[in-house]
Amino acid sequence: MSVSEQELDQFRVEVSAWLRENNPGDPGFLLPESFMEVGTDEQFEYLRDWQRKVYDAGYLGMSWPEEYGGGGKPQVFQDIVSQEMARQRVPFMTNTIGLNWAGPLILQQGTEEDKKKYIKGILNADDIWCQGFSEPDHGSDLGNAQVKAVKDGDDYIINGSKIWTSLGSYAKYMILLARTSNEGPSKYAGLSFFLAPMKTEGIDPQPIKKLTSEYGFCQTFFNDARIPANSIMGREGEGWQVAMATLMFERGNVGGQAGGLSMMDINVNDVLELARRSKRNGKPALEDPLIRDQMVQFLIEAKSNVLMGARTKIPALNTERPTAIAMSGKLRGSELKRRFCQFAMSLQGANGGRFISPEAVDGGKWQRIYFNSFSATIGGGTTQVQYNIMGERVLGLPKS
Amino acid sequence: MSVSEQELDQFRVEVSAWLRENNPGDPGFLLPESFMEVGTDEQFEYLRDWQRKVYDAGYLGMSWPEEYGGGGKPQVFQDIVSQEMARQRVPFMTNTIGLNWAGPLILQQGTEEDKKKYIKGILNADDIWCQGFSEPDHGSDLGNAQVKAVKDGDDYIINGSKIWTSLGSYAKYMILLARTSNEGPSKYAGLSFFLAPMKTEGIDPQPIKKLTSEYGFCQTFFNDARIPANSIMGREGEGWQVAMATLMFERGNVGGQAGGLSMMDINVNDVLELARRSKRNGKPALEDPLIRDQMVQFLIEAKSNVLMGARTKIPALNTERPTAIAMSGKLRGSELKRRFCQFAMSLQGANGGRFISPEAVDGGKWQRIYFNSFSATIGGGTTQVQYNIMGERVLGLPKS
Amino acid sequence: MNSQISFTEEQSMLLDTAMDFCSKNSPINLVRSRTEEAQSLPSDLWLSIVELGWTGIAVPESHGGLGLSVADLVPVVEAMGRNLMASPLVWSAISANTLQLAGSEAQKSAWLSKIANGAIATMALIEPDGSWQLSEPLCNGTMKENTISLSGTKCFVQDAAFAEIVLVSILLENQPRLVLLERSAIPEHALQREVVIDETRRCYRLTLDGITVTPDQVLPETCFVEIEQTAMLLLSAEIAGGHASTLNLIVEYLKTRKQFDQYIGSYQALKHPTVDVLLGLEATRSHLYHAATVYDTGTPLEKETSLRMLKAVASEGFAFAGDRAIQFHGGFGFTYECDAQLFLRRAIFCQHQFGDETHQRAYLADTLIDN
Amino acid sequence: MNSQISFTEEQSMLLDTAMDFCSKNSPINLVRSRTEEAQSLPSDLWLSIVELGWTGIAVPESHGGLGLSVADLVPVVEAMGRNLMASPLVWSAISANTLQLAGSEAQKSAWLSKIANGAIATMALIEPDGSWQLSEPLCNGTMKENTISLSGTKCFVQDAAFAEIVLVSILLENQPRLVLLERSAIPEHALQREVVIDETRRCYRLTLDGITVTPDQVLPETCFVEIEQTAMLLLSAEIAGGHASTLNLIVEYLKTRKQFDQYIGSYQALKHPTVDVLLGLEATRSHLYHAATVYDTGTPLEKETSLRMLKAVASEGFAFAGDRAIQFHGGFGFTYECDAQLFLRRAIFCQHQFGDETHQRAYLADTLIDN
Repeated sequence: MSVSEQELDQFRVEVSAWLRENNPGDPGFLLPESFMEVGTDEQFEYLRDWQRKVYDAGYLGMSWPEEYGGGGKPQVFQDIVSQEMARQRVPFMTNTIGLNWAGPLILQQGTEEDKKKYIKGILNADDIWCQGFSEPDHGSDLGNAQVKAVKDGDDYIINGSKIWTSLGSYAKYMILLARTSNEGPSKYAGLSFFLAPMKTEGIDPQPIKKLTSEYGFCQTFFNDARIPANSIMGREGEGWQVAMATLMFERGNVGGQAGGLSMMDINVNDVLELARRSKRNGKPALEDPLIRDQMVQFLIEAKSNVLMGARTKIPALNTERPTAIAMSGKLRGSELKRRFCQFAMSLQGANGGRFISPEAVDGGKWQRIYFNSFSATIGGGTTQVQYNIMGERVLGLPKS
Repeated sequence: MSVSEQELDQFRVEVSAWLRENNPGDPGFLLPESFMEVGTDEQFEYLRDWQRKVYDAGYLGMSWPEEYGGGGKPQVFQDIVSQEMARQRVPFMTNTIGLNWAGPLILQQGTEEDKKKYIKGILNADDIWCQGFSEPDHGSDLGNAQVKAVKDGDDYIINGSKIWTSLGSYAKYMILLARTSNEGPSKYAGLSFFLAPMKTEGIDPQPIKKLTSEYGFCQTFFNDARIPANSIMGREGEGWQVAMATLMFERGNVGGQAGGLSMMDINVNDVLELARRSKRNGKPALEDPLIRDQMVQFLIEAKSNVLMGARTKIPALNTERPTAIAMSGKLRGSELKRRFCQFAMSLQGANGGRFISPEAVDGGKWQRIYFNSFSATIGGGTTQVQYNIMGERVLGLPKS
Repeated sequence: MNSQISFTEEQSMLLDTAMDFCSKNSPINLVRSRTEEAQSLPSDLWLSIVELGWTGIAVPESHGGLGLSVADLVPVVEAMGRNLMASPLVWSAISANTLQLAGSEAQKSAWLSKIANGAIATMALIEPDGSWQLSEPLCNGTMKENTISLSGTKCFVQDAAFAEIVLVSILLENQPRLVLLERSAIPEHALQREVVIDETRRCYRLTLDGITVTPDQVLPETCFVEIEQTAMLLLSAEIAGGHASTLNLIVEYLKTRKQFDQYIGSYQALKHPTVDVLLGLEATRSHLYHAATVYDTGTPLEKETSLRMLKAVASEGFAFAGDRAIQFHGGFGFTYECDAQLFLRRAIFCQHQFGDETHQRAYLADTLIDN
Repeated sequence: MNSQISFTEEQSMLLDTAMDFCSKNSPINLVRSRTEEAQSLPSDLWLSIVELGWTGIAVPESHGGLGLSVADLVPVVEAMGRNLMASPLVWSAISANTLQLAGSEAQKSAWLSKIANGAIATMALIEPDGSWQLSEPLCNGTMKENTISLSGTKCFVQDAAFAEIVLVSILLENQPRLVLLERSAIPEHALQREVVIDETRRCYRLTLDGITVTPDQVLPETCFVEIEQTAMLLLSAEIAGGHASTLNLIVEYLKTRKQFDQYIGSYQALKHPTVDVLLGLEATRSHLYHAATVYDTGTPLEKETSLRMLKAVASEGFAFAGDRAIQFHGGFGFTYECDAQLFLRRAIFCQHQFGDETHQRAYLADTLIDN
């Protein structure tokens, strides 16, 4: 289906106006920056309502099939919505796991029944999804997952625990990677993948208090929890392949997500904006040459990251180590963020010592983002592990 | 022998005056900063003459016994001389290995004959000494020395090679650590220590060109070189102990050195002095707040090092990790120097790109010191190895 | 340049006593539970501190104190910092010192012996703009018929709800001055608890509007330089202690936690930065005891230089240590349960009080380069 | 903000050709032996370069060139940088570009086609104070009866002894101007070889005292901004190439050298900083080809910003890479025989020409923050 430029321009105008009018505005409390940080009921309700409103207006899942609740339109419309949402900085779509990972997976690999059962609830936020991949003792080593699933009649009995389950307490379903066998040719062959109903006896998501003193993750315990055998996705022993397909969606390597903003993008321009309105010792912070220099260093570094992205699109300029830029993305982005948050606090003088409260600069957002920034320098392979991977896989250096 | 304060004050006045009058002044070429960097005959001759002059005036080896050529005076006199030499920044005493390591060792452990034979030549710079400890393939691992010494009648026959032999081409003697046996309870037990005459057939010091493009070290090759059996120090198999005693002198852990300045001390105050007379883009460098801040960072870091030294003298403030400060000294000092040299070059604008020549700032001294600074971040255990040692021996972390 | 460190037998004994007392009375589980209480420290523990004589260390003997210097509190505050013990001690001591230097005889007589005996005193210096320029308050005092009406807002007033007096900096007839507010003069609604990143601390916002004082409550002198210096010294002592414990926390985890079948401390990527944490600590403690030495014996320039260097080194080092402590604890470090966050929060708070490293270095540039 | 990178098929082919040519004609042993020669490059190799058309890339077709942009030289200069090939190409190109932008028709006609055909041209911009302010020369020109007498000293004039023309910046009637000096106008004693840290380069000091020119040798216009921008771009291309080879040198050593029975590349203390060297390279090359794109298509602000960012990132990254290359080669790195020093020397030279990172960032602050 081809769409005219004119039609798109008009659509953008329309979306933009709708967002301006329907932006739910300041809730009077500090909102989370992403679904991983939703820590209170009031935050959750606010965000769920907002997602539903966006869906009801027809601005979410626009490219998903109409028969399951999607919009059946070309992807480009959804992209325009996402861009406008980012531009206007409206709150994000909180059912992130459903919209971006579980949903596309079900559409790709699920049965007709699955699609009818799950898709609409993902879009209208009736059914919140969470993810059960990581485990307490081997966070980065997914293939080594130890949560057990034992077939028993029409059920699987699940035992063990998963960690870092965002929205665990609100979720209706979990995408769960569990071990159905300890035999087989490799540890990967013993894994299976489930769409597990969370409201099941023996499934107990326990909120984890984060270093920010907020909640936003759970450790989910499974004690002889019985989930229906037909909640399996793919066949027994194929869990690793399904999980890898999920990660392809998670990492944005393939399309198919429902779209919409999935987190608040905090970047160096926000820091610059903060710097512009900051005073140190009563004087505009940006009059201080040292602060100017640090600000410029961050702007350069952010620009480097953008330009590296642009260069990856030109194969002739990536002949030697074609994966270097892509593989270092998390490392570069997460460390930059951690450091620019430290800088943002340093702009605040004595107020750098505040925390989430009305008196704090921007409500304490910067202190909180700094603390939360460790989730990216630690989660999904720590920065130190990323350095190893870069050294070994990209530069070919010997293993540590 | 007690000395009155008055006598010492008078002595200081006298030395100070003598140095002012006899300071050999600018030779018209860039002098080395230490004996490790003596790279040309003219540098060597100039420095040898200067040492002789100082000795002849009675200002070197003042505390060494008179019967061997020393001054027979209390140590305090020599200390005053060394202080005044540093203060007036006169050139250093070039026979460093002899004056500070071999000399004290001979006085401590040598025979009467040894003392008569070697001491005076060390003091008047007639006999230059060098050191043969390190070997090309195991720089840091002294105990693993592989140069062979095989007893043959009244001689030992030496084979192998030593590296980083400073003044190797000018030296008359080498303190040599060599392997006389591959058996015994440990690798250390097979080592012996020699005062080897360098002007021996089969001993061939080959100058190594440094990254500065100067000379200043040799690799010394031994090809069936016959040295007299009585040049051994201690007994066969006792070489490790003798070497350790030497290192105690080298590291300044015990007194007994002949004294006098042994290297030019380049420190942050020299950098500050350079900054004061530097202009960047036509303006005084120290008007630039970024340069000021960097300068202050170096001044603080240097002060930290001084204060750490002061604190080690107070046991009550060093109860937890009493060796931390002493063991990190080389690491801290050498890395600081490398970095402040980079900063010193950055003060020079386009002239930062010059090298040793009259047109360069301070004759190119800063570029050269930067290059030479790697000898301390690499030699005697690289910075990276020092970090390991600190982590393991001071913090008790597991081995890498 | 003066690089002296002196540390007497008495100071050494005080350090031992304080280390012992604080580790016994401030184990980490109590540190955590105390964050939930109204006061930073239980009253009985404060009484023990008073009994140990610490509240009187810097009070003159004529007013019932030990007649020592504020710098003699350094070992005590370092020990408290080590155990994340929060208490009104530091600000009571700075207040006493301020009274001693700038107060009238009547003010000294009225309060110094009380403070020595455990009355809590504190100071209201900082304002909502977060400026570190103590001698440039924006809060105002307007004199009318022998009554001074105060206006404006102070913040980060530590332990104010429990203090018997608060010394407040204001602008009075365009001059920065200090006034002594007694508890009775502060209406309840004027104090509002503030949320600060260091949960062991109790900070309050003090709204001055509507509060009046009489001229005899104005301190006859000011001593903003000394207040800042004392604050930098004692805050840095607290930092040094916190830094030391952060290092221990990291080392302990690196020695016991395994990943990929190896103790994580065997990885150079963790080991070497931990050595940097150690070197930072050694630097901070050296600056600390040098500054404490110079505090009483040095020239004004030495005092100024040593204290600003200290605060710069200490702030930077502790913030780095706290940051790495989180990172090196991995997923556990991301939880509230891990003690690393307690130290990082403390580090960030202390870093931003009385000038961070950039601020201090800018001042140092003027003294070290231009003189 | 413009973040475009465009790289055509032609540019890609040029990069391949150049990489191939330079690696064949500038193996490291020849790089070393050429440091001993009078010229930076043997004449026959220069002729080959001329035959490849590189000297004509940025010369208009009307003057016998290819009529492309100076930015099209970037792949060539990067390839040269990779192989530490020194040549008069960069300064000939900048000179041609300057003539094209600021020269009279007569000057263009006289020289552009010659340069395209291999005549060496260079520029004398820097003076003994090392300032990077190109439009503020201290060298002077005094006009008297239709003759301009020059005075003052220029330095870092690259390949001057082999150049047929030198474009010199002077102050003429208080205005910064450029004059064209032909080889015949430069007495032999006026040129003196300078010692620079990068031994592959030939730099000369040019003493202007006693040299006279006629008014028609003065370029009618000036274009100091463009000269600086072109220099930053091509210097950074050279840096990017050098940085890439430094990384390869380190990686190769880390893979083959053993210590304590392990390949040293298995130690994280070497591995992780080597990854930083890689990340620096990826940043520099990305900025490089972005700046080359913007050079011809961007707004003046985009051009200025992209080039200063490029030079800052490139300078810092290469200097770091060179420094670490020495360190990671251990004792061998300390010798002249180890190639690491060749790269470190190149890095330091390039870092200090046309503004180091601090200099660039100060300018960037003005454009990025104040606009």
